[in-house]
Amino acid sequence: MSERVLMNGNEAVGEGAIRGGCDCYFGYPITPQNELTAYMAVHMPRHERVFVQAESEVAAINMVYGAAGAGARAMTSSSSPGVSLKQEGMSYIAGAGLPMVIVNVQRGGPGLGNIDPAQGDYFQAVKGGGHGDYRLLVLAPASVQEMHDFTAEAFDLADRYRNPVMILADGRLGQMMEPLTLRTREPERVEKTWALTGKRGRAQNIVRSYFSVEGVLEKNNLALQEKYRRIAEAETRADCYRMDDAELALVAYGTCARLAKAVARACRADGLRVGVLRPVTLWPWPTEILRSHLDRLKQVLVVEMSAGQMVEDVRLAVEGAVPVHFHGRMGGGVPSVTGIRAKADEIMGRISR
Amino acid sequence: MSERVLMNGNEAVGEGAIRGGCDCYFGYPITPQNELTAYMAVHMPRHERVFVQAESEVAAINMVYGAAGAGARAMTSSSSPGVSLKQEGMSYIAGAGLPMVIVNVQRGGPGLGNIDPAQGDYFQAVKGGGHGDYRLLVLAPASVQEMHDFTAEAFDLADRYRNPVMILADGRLGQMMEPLTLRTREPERVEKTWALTGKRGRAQNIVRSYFSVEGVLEKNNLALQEKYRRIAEAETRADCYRMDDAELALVAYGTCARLAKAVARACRADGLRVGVLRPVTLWPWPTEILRSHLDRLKQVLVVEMSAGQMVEDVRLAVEGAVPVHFHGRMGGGVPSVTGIRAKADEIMGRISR
Amino acid sequence: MAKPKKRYRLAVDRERCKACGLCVAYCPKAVLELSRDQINAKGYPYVEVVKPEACIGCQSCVWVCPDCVFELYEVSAEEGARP
Amino acid sequence: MAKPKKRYRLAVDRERCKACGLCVAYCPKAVLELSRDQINAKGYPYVEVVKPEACIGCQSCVWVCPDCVFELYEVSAEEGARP
Amino acid sequence: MSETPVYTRPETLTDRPMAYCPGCGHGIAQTLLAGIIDELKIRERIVGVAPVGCAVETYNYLDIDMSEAAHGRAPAVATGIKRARPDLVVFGYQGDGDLASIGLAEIMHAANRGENYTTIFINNTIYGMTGGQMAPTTLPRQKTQTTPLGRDPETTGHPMRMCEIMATLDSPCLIARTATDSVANIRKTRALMLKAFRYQMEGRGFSFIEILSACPTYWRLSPKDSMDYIGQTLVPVFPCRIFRDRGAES
Amino acid sequence: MSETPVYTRPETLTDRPMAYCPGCGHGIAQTLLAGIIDELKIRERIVGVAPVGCAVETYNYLDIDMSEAAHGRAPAVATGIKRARPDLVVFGYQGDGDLASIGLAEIMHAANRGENYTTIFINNTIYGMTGGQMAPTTLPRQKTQTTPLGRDPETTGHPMRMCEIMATLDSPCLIARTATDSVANIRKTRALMLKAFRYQMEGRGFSFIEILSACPTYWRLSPKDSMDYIGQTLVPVFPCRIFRDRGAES
Amino acid sequence: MKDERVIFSGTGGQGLMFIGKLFAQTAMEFYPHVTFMPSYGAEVRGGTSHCRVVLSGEEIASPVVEIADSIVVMNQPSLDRFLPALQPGGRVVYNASMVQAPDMAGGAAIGPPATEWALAMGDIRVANVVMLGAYVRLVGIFPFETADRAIADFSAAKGPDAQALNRQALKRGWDAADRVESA
Amino acid sequence: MKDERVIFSGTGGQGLMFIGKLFAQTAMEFYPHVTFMPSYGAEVRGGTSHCRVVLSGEEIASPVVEIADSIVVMNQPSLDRFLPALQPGGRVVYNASMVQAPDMAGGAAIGPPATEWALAMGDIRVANVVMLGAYVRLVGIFPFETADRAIADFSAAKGPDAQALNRQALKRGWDAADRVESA
Ligand SMILES: Cc1ncc(C[n+]2csc(CCOP(=O)(O)OP(=O)(O)O)c2C)c(N)n1
Ligand SMILES: Cc1ncc(C[n+]2csc(CCOP(=O)(O)OP(=O)(O)O)c2C)c(N)n1
Ligand code: SF4
Ligand code: SF4
Ligand code: SF4
Ligand code: SF4
Ligand code: SF4
Ligand code: SF4
Ligand SMILES: [Mg+2]
Ligand SMILES: [Mg+2]
Repeated sequence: MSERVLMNGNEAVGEGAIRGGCDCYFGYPITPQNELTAYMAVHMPRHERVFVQAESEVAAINMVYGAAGAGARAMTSSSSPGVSLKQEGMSYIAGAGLPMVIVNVQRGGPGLGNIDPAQGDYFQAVKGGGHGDYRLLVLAPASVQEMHDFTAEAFDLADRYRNPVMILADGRLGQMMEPLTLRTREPERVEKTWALTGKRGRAQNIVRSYFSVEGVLEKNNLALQEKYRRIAEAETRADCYRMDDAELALVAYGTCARLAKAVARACRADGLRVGVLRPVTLWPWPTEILRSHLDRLKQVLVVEMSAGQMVEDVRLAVEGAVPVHFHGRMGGGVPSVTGIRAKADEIMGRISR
Repeated sequence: MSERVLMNGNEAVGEGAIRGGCDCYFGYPITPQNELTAYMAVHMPRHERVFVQAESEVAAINMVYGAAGAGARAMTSSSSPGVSLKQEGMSYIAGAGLPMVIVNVQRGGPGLGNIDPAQGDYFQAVKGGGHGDYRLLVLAPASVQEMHDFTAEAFDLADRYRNPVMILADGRLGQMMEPLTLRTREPERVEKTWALTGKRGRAQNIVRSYFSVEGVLEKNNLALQEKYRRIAEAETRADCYRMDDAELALVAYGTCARLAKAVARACRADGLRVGVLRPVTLWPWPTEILRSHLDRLKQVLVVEMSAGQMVEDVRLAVEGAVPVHFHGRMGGGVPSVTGIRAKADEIMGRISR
Repeated sequence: MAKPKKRYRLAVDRERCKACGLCVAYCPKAVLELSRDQINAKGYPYVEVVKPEACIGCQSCVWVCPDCVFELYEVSAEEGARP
Repeated sequence: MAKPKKRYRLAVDRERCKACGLCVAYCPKAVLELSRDQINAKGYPYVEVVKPEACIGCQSCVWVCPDCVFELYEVSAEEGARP
Repeated sequence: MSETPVYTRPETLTDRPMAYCPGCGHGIAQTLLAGIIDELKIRERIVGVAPVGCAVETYNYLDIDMSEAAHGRAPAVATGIKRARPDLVVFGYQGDGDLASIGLAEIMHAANRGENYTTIFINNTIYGMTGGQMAPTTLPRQKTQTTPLGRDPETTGHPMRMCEIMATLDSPCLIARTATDSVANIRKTRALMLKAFRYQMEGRGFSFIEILSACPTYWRLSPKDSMDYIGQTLVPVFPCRIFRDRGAES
Repeated sequence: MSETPVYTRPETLTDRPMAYCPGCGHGIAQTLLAGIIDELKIRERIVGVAPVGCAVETYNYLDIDMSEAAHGRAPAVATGIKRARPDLVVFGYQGDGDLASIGLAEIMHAANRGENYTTIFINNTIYGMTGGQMAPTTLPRQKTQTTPLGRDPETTGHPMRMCEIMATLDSPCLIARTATDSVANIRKTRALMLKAFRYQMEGRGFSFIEILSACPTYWRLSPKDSMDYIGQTLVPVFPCRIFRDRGAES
Repeated sequence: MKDERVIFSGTGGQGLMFIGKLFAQTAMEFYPHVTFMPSYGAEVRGGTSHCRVVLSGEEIASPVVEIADSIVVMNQPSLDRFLPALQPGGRVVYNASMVQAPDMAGGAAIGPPATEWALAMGDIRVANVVMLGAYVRLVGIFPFETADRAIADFSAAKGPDAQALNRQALKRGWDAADRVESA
Repeated sequence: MKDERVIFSGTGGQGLMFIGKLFAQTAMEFYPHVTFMPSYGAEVRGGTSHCRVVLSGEEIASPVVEIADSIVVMNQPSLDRFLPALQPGGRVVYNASMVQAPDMAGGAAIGPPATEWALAMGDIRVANVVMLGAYVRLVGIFPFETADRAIADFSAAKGPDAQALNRQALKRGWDAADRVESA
């Protein structure tokens, strides 16, 4: 049987990466993800893999670009301000079609903000904080176990689609400890015929996103869009908790999804039909999954640690079919179970009226 | 009467900034906006104002942050990859509530892409490419005249709201020359009691976005959201061209809006009721203005040089009331009048059926 | 008669003290000690002036203290000293 | 009899030439000139070997040419030279 | 009985207790800074730029106008302020992670442009704020959170000596390294900082004062041992001297 | 009649004509590079990193595996490649804007870590690709698009001498500046580049070859005058010499 | 199996994280669901710091303790802040050296003068372990031997002297907990 | 007032931007709406380059010339690329030194050997001005004197020799345009 240990989310990500076959980690310290960098500093060398503390987030993301281009499973992690610095690099990686994993343990913003948990980087992660038309595959874990599992799996997904995968977590998930069952599954390996290995008898390989000849860049764009369609088709995931007969859906991801579940449980105990739809992939967003519940739903309440960024994706999914409400906090504030419940009651009151 | 000159859009921005009272310009070369940096190199010193070629886009945005903090009207400009590098800085500026103007003369992406015109940075500009909950006021000029006028006005807007203002243009608008009437209006000046001037007898001023004491950052967030509400109320703008009786609305901004107008004219000539709704502010997006036409509209066609990023805002506005179509090109490709017309015809065909 | 020995008073802002002990270590006259039984609101056993009379006003404590705990005054016994 | 003078042949890839003139300037024997009336597909009046016999094979043209226009061969008149 | 003040707390220093660890060198440097601002009577026309690092909230301790800067970008922010308002006295206060790692390009270019402001560089060979990771100035074999077996120069490089690097540039007017490990050295440090501000006020351009400074917490030494460590272990790698003094030359 | 080849085009060079301006130094350097790759027989195990600059499409001319890098980040990209695949021979090819301006932190830190790869640094004192703006290496009074009255060292700084800066770091094994302004110097340049690759293959770590190189277009000089300008005007500011050679020392 | 939600709080240097983590780790043997949540406080030094441990038989939706079953407070601000979060009948372990006895309507309170005792033991840093000892006895999840073994394991790396000191501090706290002040 | 939409095209170094801009600037006196659109080509040197000028009595919706009234082409790839964009009856001015005479169904074509002439005049760089001269005459918007004044103004900064050479080149082109090949 597999091991059960008490770990915090950051360390769980680190161990998940190692078990997911991460060959190279490039990081730069920032709270609240330092335990991850520290974990990699200890454990990557023990596995004879590469750990480099880069001189900055910009350097780290470009080291990842280099290592991924050379065919390695490469990863970086940071928190909000540091992830902003990586946006040019993310766009390059997406444009060049390189697989890699990036972890954002979000903190309060904008600016230096604070180091408490937040979900204010949703737009950046999901719509694209860098320039040009590209998408990250964004996974949103909600427990230390998922921090571990999703990270390991992210490497497989990245390789499968030659696409960057982001683990979008928050300071709470990074810092909290929970018992964790360590992953034993082997990574899926794909052959990387496109990688830089020295040309060794074949035609030259080039890792590039620059296409100066008219029309060629657009072809690359169309191919990317086609890939995104495939990803959306195959990889969209959500976790539905008691949604079958729900009249009110709480839509929340990550830390907020745990809270939403507690609220749903309490509501159910009071005889109220409340369910939770938790997007597991934030991009592709589980639009169809939410839509499949629209016939029964009367209200939707989005719970976030932001000004309501995900509300847009929820509204795009329901297209006016039911009212979409929002309860959230910002700047490191985390919604409370009582706060969410109060909002839910307010909405349910409307339902019964 | 005011002067009429032949200028390209980049130079028009430069002269607009100077006439808008820009005290300090910090830039770094990148195509297709080099003429702007070059213009400032020549003309800012002539007006005894500050021109600095920064060592990078990161340095440039942080110089702007410094100068704006000291009360100056400050500006930077770049093109897509360079703007991505500025995302951390933008978030800091927004968080600290500093007024400034940033110009993005977009090019093909993602990555190094190419230097042809594109609108693939819409999400970055409008949703926030940096971390945390913040908003830029985004203006989208569609002519060399507007490149000039909007830039000048941007400084007033920035000061009025202590908020960064972005001019979101593209390579075509930057490079094309048109005759231009130079602005003669005086800039609006506001007193900056919050600026760093040495404390001079008052309590210390601090330019900051870091609030480590629990709850204080959230207060800053709430104040920002309240400001965004005020901006949305007062500054939302769109240009409606023959929308009064339109059954098909073409929704497009910047370069694409010019093309859309030509298509609308041609359609009208053929007796088809086609109008153009051109958002002038991309954030705040003119949701209500589009909604006010929903009773007559049968179809909406969004035209963009992207994979359809603005489509989301259009869909959020119409909420399923009418079908929203898309025609676009990417990677430096620019839709043609004929291509848009063909799509419009296809849609109108559906209408008549 | 020998030059009259100058006298000094150290004003200690206890609440600022973090008991780092640098002043104690650098005081040439063992004037200072960390408290053995008292702590301030932050929980530090703050510095105490245990031999005030030994102080020679050298300011070592002042200079090394990272928390600017001290002020130093020269005390002149002015009992009709200046006519 | 004096050591027989070596002979060389320069192969010129006209289409690569951009008429920068560096080879002309650095050739010690004035072997090369830019064309006065011919241009290549890119519109450059490409380099011509006007005095092939004067070439001493010094490779100066080869080294300075930024566009790798030249190849250089030593030509040996082998009419029964080696028995 | 009457009392003559020999030393009183600088007026520029606020009453707020500093949030640094016991024995931290930031406290010494900032107390000096406050005193210098008093002495030069520039409290009403100085603007400071705080780093991202343990000293981020310096504005809580110095009662002057201040700006935060993104991590490493204090030189760009200071450039922006000073170019916009050349009448102000401007300083940047940066740690070794901030200045020598992420912000290396910015400090080098501000120095190279000869921006007329003063940099106070606190070299404690560690990332304090984030919990003790390797800095570019970390010593060989020094244990940190990211070099758990000690820094290995083969894979992570040798300590970067910023004054020496700085001295390859033509523009700076004053480049010096000093330490706060003894009363004498603290006094010297103050004199150098004072000179740097004077030079700025005379329009001489960029000045750079590197201060070897204790981080007892992540050196895992007592405050006193940290002081000794500076002299015994840091100074041999980072010699304390004046690398350039244009004022003395002219 | 038979012919013996004295010089034939390097096999590593593709047939595509180079898109550089007439007389551009990039062409000379890249032809040398191709020849060296042939000579060392490493075409099948070398990976190059192209800069953002006129040489961005170097992969069109060198028939080897290559990666683009974001502007200034070639050292980070090269680090990533080499760390992932230490068996490869890796080089970064960078211009002066790329390396000394936006990418200064990356090149310094890659050098300081002693990353075992080779940097070819093309110093043409200008931003070629973007139309002739000031670079950190632009000479005082040199006119560029962003210094229309000539570079003023008072406000824009003095030319940065990268070899001299590099030489303050302990790790690099070879640091040298050379030029391509004469046949002799081109040969010397080749020899230095060759040595750099040899050192890398011997595992000696980071090597740095700075090449003073012509940009006739933005110097607004003829190709021949550009060559003369290098020797007469550039070399006095950027002396050509070997700043460090660990191989020679040992 | 009753849920236990406890907050440990004090200033940055007082070692709250250490005892919280030790408690959570030890409780893993007794509860299927455990969360430990540090307050990682301001990035700068010296703020107050607390951590929360939740033990439950069921899936724990929130590691944040909004209503606490117990609070362990090392200084006055911690008590002031967290007492309102204590549910009626809850437990308070307070450091009597720095905290005034709480005014409680019910529940149990113990106030070992942990800082003084620790100073007396020669190392102020073991005050936290005194507190832990008292709390562990009060909450009654595992016996003294389990706690003793845990502290011994956790402090082994610090050397035998430190280990002995820690065990002594734990015992001191444990012993103190028979004098519960209010119930 | 008839709209004119013209494409100038050639390789990077052939000075197409210069003549396009000169033409647009001069035409501003004659048309209320003018756009000049360079192809700023690849960031690297040496690609083909073209620019487009639109003159109109009405607001110009698009500065992009999808269907051209005239094309001025300095090299063969330019002709090959833009001939399909020429509307029936349109004008072609081609550099006969480097471009084969186009196969046209109608319209007007002139082919001055501009490169050769320019080489003969001693500076290959004025080939563009030869082309401009021919085009300006062919399109007939303004008289020779206006064109001559414009080229004189534009080239004044380059010194009197260059100015004279440019004017001479313009004249050469203008004169060539009486031999229109097809109509
Ligand atoms: C972009 C970004 N990256 C990383 C961080 C996290 N961070 C905060 S302070 C710091 C380093 C502090 O070290 P140093 O500059 O040496 O200052 P010290 O705390 O030692 O005084 C880091 C990496 C951040 N806030 N922003
Ligand atoms: C982030 C970013 N900033 C700016 C640019 C624009 N840019 C392209 S090349 C270049 C400078 C090129 O100069 P140099 O490195 O000296 O190379 P050269 O062209 O002279 O060989 C710049 C600024 C870019 N592509 N990306
Ligand atoms: S002034 Fe000198 S003698 Fe007096 S207490 Fe301070 S250090 Fe000791
Ligand atoms: S140096 Fe200052 S903080 Fe340290 S013990 Fe002495 S008075 Fe207290
Ligand atoms: S090899 Fe020497 S002599 Fe022969 S053509 Fe070339 S440069 Fe002239
Ligand atoms: S050096 Fe090369 S490109 Fe230049 S003229 Fe000679 S052959 Fe042509
Ligand atoms: S961590 Fe180090 S640098 Fe930071 S406050 Fe503590 S002692 Fe000072
Ligand atoms: S612009 Fe300069 S560096 Fe670039 S290709 Fe032309 S000559 Fe070479
Ligand atoms: Mg430090
Ligand atoms: Mg260059």
